[in-house]
Amino acid sequence: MGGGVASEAARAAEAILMVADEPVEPQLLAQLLEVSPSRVEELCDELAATYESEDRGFVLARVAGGWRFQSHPDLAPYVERFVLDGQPSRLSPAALETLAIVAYKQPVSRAQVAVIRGVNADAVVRTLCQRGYVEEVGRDPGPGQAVLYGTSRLFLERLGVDSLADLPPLGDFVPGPEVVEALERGLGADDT
Amino acid sequence: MGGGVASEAARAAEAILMVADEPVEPQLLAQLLEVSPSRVEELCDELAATYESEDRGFVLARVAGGWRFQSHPDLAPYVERFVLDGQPSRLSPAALETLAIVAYKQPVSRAQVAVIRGVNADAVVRTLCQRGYVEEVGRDPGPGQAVLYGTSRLFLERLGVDSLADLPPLGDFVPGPEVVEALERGLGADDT
Amino acid sequence: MVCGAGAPPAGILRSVSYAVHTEIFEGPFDLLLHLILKDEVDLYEISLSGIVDGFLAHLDGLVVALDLELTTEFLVIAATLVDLKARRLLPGPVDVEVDEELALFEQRDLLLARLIEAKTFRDAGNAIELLAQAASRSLPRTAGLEERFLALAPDLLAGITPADLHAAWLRVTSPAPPPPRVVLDHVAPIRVSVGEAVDDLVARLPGAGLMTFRALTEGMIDRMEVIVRFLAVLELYKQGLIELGQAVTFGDLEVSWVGDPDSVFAGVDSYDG
Repeated sequence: MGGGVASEAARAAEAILMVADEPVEPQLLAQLLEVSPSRVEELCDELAATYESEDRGFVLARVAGGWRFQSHPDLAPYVERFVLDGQPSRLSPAALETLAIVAYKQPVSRAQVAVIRGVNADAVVRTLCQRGYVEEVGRDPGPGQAVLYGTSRLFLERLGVDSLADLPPLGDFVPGPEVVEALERGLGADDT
Repeated sequence: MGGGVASEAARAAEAILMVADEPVEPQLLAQLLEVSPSRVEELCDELAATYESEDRGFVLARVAGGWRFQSHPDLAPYVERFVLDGQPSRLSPAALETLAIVAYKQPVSRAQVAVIRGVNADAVVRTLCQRGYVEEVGRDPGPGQAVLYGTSRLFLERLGVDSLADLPPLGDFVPGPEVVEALERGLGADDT
Repeated sequence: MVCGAGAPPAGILRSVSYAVHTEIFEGPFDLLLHLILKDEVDLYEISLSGIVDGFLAHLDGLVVALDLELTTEFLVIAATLVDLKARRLLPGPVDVEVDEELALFEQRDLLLARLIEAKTFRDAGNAIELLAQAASRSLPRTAGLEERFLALAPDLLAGITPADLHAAWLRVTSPAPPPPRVVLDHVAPIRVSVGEAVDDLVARLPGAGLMTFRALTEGMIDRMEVIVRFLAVLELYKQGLIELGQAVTFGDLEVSWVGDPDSVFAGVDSYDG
């Protein structure tokens, strides 16, 4: 890696790409790093070349108009084993409850799910999103603009129903007062 | 990185860790890579040292019982600009104190927390459960079968520590002699 | 927050305003720690009476929306403090009950131990926050599986029916079983309030001359009632409306009205227990 400025920008690019869930467009990187888009392309090309020459197990790839880290294609057999053996093969009861909340209360934020379930649901919602059963459907208009989630087409297909209207009806849900309050508030953070 | 086999295992570890969305336990890595858990620890330590010596913008960290990639703390200003969601809101002093009691006294019931704090702990414990830092870990075998609480894996992740053993010992926080003397004096203990 | 009619004289109002009113304390230990350790005061300037006054003053401020449990905890600690203060004000020949003395020291040691514990966990909580703050400078990678592996991932919904989903919804939204209730019907409710005790004293004391505390608590069986009556006496003393005296050490506490008969009492609201 070069010295000074280039190095700082390259390191910042690595940090951002590491935490990004989606490919990051060069324009956005350029803005965040305060360099030109063409400089971003150079930096990323250099990083990708470095990883390749060092024979790393990951690559920096140009995908869907942006840059992202991904596993090296050579190592797919290991990753496949991880997918098959290292991941849960069925929904836990807790995950199913979270999915039920999203299905029946959509659009709903993660904080609202946490209030209804009484426990944090971030990891479960993330997994459900990654598996494509749940997706972002909008933003809460209130302060904080929390992401709102709903169920996907895939969810309906896998469950074998045509539409949400085919799910068994709700019945009488009588939420506790703190749940009602949380739902009405729209919910940013809740501290006690 | 050495040659041959070591290199393949290290590369496979990098690939798997790149697609994992939570810390990966060494036992699982060992199984997937077909090496011993202690070899996994060596490999990961070596990888972490390599990234550090190369001044990368990411680190391989040992957190909550497993290994994960994360951004380098130096680059927080860039990463914060990139991440829209923002950090989870801060806990109130009451919530922090309760969290400390649960962390150091677990498994512990709400009643036990209330005795230490001198105030009812139900609302605070509920908040900590919703945040996912605290969870039910069992029931008191005695009469009443009170729910017992402990800290979660998310708690360790948020603190960036590998296990509860890595928390500073509680003894570090017992007030020093000057404070105890002040308390004694405050309660008129000196003129006995 | 003012009992009685009309504006109280400025002097009285001023005498009942305390700095501690401006802060909200999470329970009695929090308050007591604050009172004792505030401003890192010189150890040798801490006075028990100052602490007791501050504590009682804060009790005055805690008038509304206090749950029973919290109020009781405050009262018990206030009573212990007042006991300690009374003992300190009146040193002398030890012809008191040894048991009583020992019990008091035990209470004080217990209070001290709980204060140290509260301070320990408060500091541990601060350390946890510092750790979390340091850790928050790094964010984890959570991108997850690349698309090409998703097809391989087991279908988490395999075998799950709409009925299962509905059952999960009902499970999570059905009201929790009611918490076990302790039946208290056989326990006589305690209905005492410092405000009422103050009103009673204000009605009885002017013109009554010297009264003993014993006489003022005559007929009271419940310990809490006596404590509350004592708090009321202290409240009036604090406001300069009564004088307290004691002819002999550990003799009867004597109470006499010295306030302006027309002065309107200000400050105590009820904390029904």
